[in-house]
Amino acid sequence: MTKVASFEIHYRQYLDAAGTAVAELPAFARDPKALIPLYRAMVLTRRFDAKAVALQRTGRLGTFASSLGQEAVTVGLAAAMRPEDVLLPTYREAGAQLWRGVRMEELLLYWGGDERGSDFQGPRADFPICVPIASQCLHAVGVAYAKKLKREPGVAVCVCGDGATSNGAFYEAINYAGVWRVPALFVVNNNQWAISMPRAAQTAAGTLAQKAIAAGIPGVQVDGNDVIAVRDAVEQGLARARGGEGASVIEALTYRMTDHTTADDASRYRDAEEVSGQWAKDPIARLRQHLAAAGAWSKDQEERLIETISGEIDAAVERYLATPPMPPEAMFDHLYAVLPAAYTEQQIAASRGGDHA
Amino acid sequence: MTKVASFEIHYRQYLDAAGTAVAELPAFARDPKALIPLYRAMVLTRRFDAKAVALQRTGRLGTFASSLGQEAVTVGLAAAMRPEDVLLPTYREAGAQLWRGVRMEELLLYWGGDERGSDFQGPRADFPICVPIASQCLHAVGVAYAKKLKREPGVAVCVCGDGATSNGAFYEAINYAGVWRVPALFVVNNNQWAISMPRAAQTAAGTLAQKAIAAGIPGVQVDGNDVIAVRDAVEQGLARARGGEGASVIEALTYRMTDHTTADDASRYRDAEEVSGQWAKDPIARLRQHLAAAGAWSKDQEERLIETISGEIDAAVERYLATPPMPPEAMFDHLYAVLPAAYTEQQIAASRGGDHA
Amino acid sequence: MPETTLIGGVNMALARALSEDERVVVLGEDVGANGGVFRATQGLLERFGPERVIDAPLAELAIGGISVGMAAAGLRPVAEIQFMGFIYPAIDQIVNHATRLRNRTRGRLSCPMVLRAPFGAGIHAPEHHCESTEAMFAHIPGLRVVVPSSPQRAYGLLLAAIRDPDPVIFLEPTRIYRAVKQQVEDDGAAMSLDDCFVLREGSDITLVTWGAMVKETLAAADRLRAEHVSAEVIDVATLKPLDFETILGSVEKTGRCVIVHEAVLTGGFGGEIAARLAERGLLSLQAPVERVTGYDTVVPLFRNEYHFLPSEARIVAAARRALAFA
Amino acid sequence: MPETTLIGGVNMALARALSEDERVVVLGEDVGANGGVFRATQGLLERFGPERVIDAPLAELAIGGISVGMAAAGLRPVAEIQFMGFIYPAIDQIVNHATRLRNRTRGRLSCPMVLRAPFGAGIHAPEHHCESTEAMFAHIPGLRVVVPSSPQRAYGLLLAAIRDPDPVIFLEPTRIYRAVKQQVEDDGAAMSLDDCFVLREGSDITLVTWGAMVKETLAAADRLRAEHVSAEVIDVATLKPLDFETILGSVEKTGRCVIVHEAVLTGGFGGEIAARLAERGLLSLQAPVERVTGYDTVVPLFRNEYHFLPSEARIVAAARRALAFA
Ligand SMILES: Cc1ncc(C[n+]2csc(CCOP(=O)(O)OP(=O)(O)O)c2C)c(N)n1
Ligand SMILES: Cc1ncc(C[n+]2csc(CCOP(=O)(O)OP(=O)(O)O)c2C)c(N)n1
Ligand SMILES: [Mg+2]
Ligand SMILES: [Mg+2]
Repeated sequence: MTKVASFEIHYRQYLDAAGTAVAELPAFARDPKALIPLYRAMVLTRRFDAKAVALQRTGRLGTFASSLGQEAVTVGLAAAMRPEDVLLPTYREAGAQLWRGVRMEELLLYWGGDERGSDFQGPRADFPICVPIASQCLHAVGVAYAKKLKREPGVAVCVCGDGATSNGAFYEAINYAGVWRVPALFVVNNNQWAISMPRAAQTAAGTLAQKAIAAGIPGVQVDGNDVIAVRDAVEQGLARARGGEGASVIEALTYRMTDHTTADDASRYRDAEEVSGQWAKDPIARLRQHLAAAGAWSKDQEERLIETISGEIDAAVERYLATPPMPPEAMFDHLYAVLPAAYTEQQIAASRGGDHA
Repeated sequence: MTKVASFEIHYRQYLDAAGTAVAELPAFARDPKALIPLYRAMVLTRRFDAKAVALQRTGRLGTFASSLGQEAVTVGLAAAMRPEDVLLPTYREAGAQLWRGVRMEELLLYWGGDERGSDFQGPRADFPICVPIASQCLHAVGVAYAKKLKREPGVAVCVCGDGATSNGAFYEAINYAGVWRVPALFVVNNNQWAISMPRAAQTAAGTLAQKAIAAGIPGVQVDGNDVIAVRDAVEQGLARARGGEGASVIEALTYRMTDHTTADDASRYRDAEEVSGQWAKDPIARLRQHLAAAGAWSKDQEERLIETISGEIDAAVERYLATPPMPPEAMFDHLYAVLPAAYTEQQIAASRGGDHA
Repeated sequence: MPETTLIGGVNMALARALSEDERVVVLGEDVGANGGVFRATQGLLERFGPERVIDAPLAELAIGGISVGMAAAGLRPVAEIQFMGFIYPAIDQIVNHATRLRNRTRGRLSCPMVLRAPFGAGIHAPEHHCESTEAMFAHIPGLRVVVPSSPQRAYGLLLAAIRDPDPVIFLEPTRIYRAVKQQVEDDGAAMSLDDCFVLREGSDITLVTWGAMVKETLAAADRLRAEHVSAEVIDVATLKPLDFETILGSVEKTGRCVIVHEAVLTGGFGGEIAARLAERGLLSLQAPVERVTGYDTVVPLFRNEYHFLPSEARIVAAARRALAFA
Repeated sequence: MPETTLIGGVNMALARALSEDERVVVLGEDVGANGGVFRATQGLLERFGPERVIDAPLAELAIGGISVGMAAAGLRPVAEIQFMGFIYPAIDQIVNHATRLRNRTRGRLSCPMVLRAPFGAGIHAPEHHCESTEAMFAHIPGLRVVVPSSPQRAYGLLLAAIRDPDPVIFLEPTRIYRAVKQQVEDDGAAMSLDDCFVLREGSDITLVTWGAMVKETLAAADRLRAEHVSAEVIDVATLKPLDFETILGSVEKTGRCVIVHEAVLTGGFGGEIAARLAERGLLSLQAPVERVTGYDTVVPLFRNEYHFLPSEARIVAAARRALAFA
């Protein structure tokens, strides 16, 4: 037997759970002050998340998918991106979307069952939230191909969950991205659960990063609760892609701290102890400790931050709640670029509303 | 960066292109006489193949997919199997099917556009030829699961092409097989081409065996023109599966020596020199040289073999050509176990035949 | 006799099938410890163990294709697709394999499998959780397409589907999963997959429907009764193969027909029924067949989905038009 | 003006689109050096290079999904699915994304893509090479479904499809790919995607069809003419959105209608047309609408597929029945 190929998967972490640096920090992280925007964004994400859950519980929002505990993944990846990159998110990437300029009221409109929530005024080329698991991975390949063909700068950054890596669409996407050498990056937000399915029930593979080997592209694992590690790994993946070296996969290890969505009850299938044990790895506390230890963050700053953020969120909620619904006939407005004559009669009928004949 | 996983892919060959042993032969191959059935089956496969192509060229058969040059893969894998195993083949595995007891006239009926060709009188549980690429990989997982649940012996042996490994169904299948630890084996018959797509255009992966890493199962590469290597690797994969250790992937490296099917013209997309250069690796000549060198095969035996085989083939062709078509209404016979009343009228109409009103 | 909901009927049938036939297995995403996102498989893991109540990795194509393999190898898989909006990757296996394996092998292999999926809008859920594309399936030869609309029919039809020797798509109307409770005896009695159900007899007009719209259609029939119109209400239940004779018989009696479904109008299964009525019932029809359906557009997100769904008022208005036609 | 076949018309339109709009790319299995298994893309790789004429790894779901991404990012992908029998994995991307991206984002993103596929039986090919499941697609809101049936219409409709700002399924009838030659000028003139084509005017009966069945339908019209019956022949061409007004206008004139399609009867798109005729043309219809279709079963392998397909004789017989009805 001859050895014809060999592969290794590496894991990256800069801050341990206590916020102590365990490796030399990457350039962007050496000045602690430069990390404050990341901290702020993670706190905003968590506060926004809590508000959304509260709105749902009080009947003012639909089903919502919380990203509690996963803030470092979602903020870290967005922080590494440039405006010309394109984000293709799941429903659990509010942190990345907000960083990139999606407005809070837009996200609320989306979760409130209103299509206008996906008409982002900020990142116009970013994709809307994708619900069918893994299907957006293929869009990323198409976007990346378009960028490459048009000689436009930018990378397609696709985020998906651990469950998504069992889906054929994920694999077809990384395989195409590999062989076409397009500027794409696949971030697997491994929160250890796909609704009630634990990570170990999805695949016999020891890491999700090794899925990349099937596509002949690099795969790497990072501590997804270490925002520095996430941002650093994503920057490197983006640099590769920008340099024409093609796509890669990053597996970010984190943990889903709450129910799958507000419609779920995780106590049916996982132990409370498993969850509470994970708080020790909290990404926000970790960065706060790191900043505080470096003298770059005070109680006072924290209080002011919370206050500002709360104000921003409350204002966004108000704008959301003040948005009247679209008229019923709007359901035909964007069916086609120009509505064919064959549909006019139905549009008129619809304009009378659901209760009418 | 910590290393968290590492993998190697190995390649296995026993006979080099000249038929010389380059490694100690496995037990089953030590007595050259024991290899004669393999040789016979490969010759039969090639002769049958040539006859089928001739029938197509003379309008007595439909489109046919030749396995010219790939006989060692298809015969080697079947020779390693037991009757209770289940074969899930593509359209290019006549060698395996014949070994397992499918009759030549059945294969001819199939390629002649007659469903009865898949009603094998021999291996009743084997799957029919599968046309939609990679879709049979999932059936293999289901069959293997059933065997495991019912505590029945036997392994589901799925064969697919190099092109198939780009398809989501292939990946979903190996991933499920891995995590469910079912008795399945996936043989990738890598003939370097998927119609006009060369292997390198399918994936950036250096080997197809490494696709297994994504599923957390073993993957190995073998010389697919060395029937001893194929049979040996498949035996080991089957032994694993039988022992409850689960599924694995074998990539057999071979070459498609002729057009994709009789409907194809490979001269449009590949060089004649590339093809002719491959004859030096011919699996049949290789085994013949090995046997002859060991004094286990003579010119005389070769002549008698050809004569017997030709007779068998001619007789099968006669039976095929003598089979009258099914009546038109037979198209409803096996639509459901029992045809619902709603279809009787249409079945009667159909019985009048296509030209009738 | 215990009272139960439609989803309860599903659960009872699954439990019954698992206990009476050891070939039956249940598989799907979150069907194990979680008991299914709607709790259709609640309690099954505990009773029948993880070998027969199988949590599946996140891949619907695989769920379809593996079920085909299981069925061909002698099991009776009952697979759950979490929502109909995620069933599409499995269509390939349904069209190309599940429905053809028997014919392709002249009966040597077959495919007794059930694919269950919650379907329909109106539950205030995110996008893709409100599909009703049953017509796509009703077009596939060799399939059975079954839609229960009461707890009793959920139980009886699902048992029939599981026992059926051929592949069945079983679509469960999410909106009425818990709408009503009914006494359902766990007696193992399957219902026929070859017959429509006449839910209410009437003489003036026939209302034909299935799934969650049974609710609005019955309400419309009530409203019409108050106007002294006697409406016959038919729940098609099994769309394929279609028991057209029952529908035709009713329309021959009443002379008027309204077909109600939640799916979009164009290419909806109501078109097939209306076409057959026009072919074979032309002389009985005293008015054009009316179709009250979802509009020909993408189901709006939930804030406006209610405007998309056929309402009791629209059904009543269509009936009145048919009755007024002369 | 050069003479060309239907497949030649496809090839001309592709070349034209690639040369007039740099956003256009062609992708699919074997579309490059091989020029497509039917030669639809012959010569394109040489003229436009591998960046715009792209051989795709073997994955139809990917072809669909990547086209969505390309289109949303400003390209105009024209993807080939090698045979309609392999289109099913792509349905997920069509239903859940291609047709919804515009609506989902209120017009911010859109999906101008074309998915071409050869379809239909009768070419003596192996299993899965003889699908006609256009009705499944005609049921999907937001899509256009186009079926050319002559060299000229292949050219003009494909150009229109590529220029259209929304997703289009373009189904090419394999059986008549090379059946006739016609003079087709490469003038870049697109045809309307909003209109049926009246291929022959007539006054006694309307024959409605599309795809390869246009051939048998025209032959049937000839045969009827010999019997002094004047048949109007309509090629629907664009099934979605449906130009029903042209069909209705014709049937209001003739009073009788036969719909012909190769797809199986139940749930076929003929049902939708017949249903609409019964709804809006009831008073004009002097006979029940007849449907002549493939039988409700799996298309037999090619030895018997011919018995499955609607024949000229069956169309003539249906027309005679309609004409005799009183
Ligand atoms: C194709 C598909 N199947 C099923 C679902 C229902 N569903 C929604 S989320 C989810 C689990 C996803 O898990 P993962 O990919 O790990 O992402 P996470 O929710 O954990 O972020 C499932 C099964 C879906 N949305 N799409
Ligand atoms: C899903 C699917 N897509 C497309 C085709 C058309 N097709 C038939 S064979 C083939 C190439 C298959 O290549 P490979 O898997 O390498 O097998 P080989 O023919 O080389 O044995 C293609 C594209 C098909 N049969 N199924
Ligand atoms: Mg997860
Ligand atoms: Mg190949």
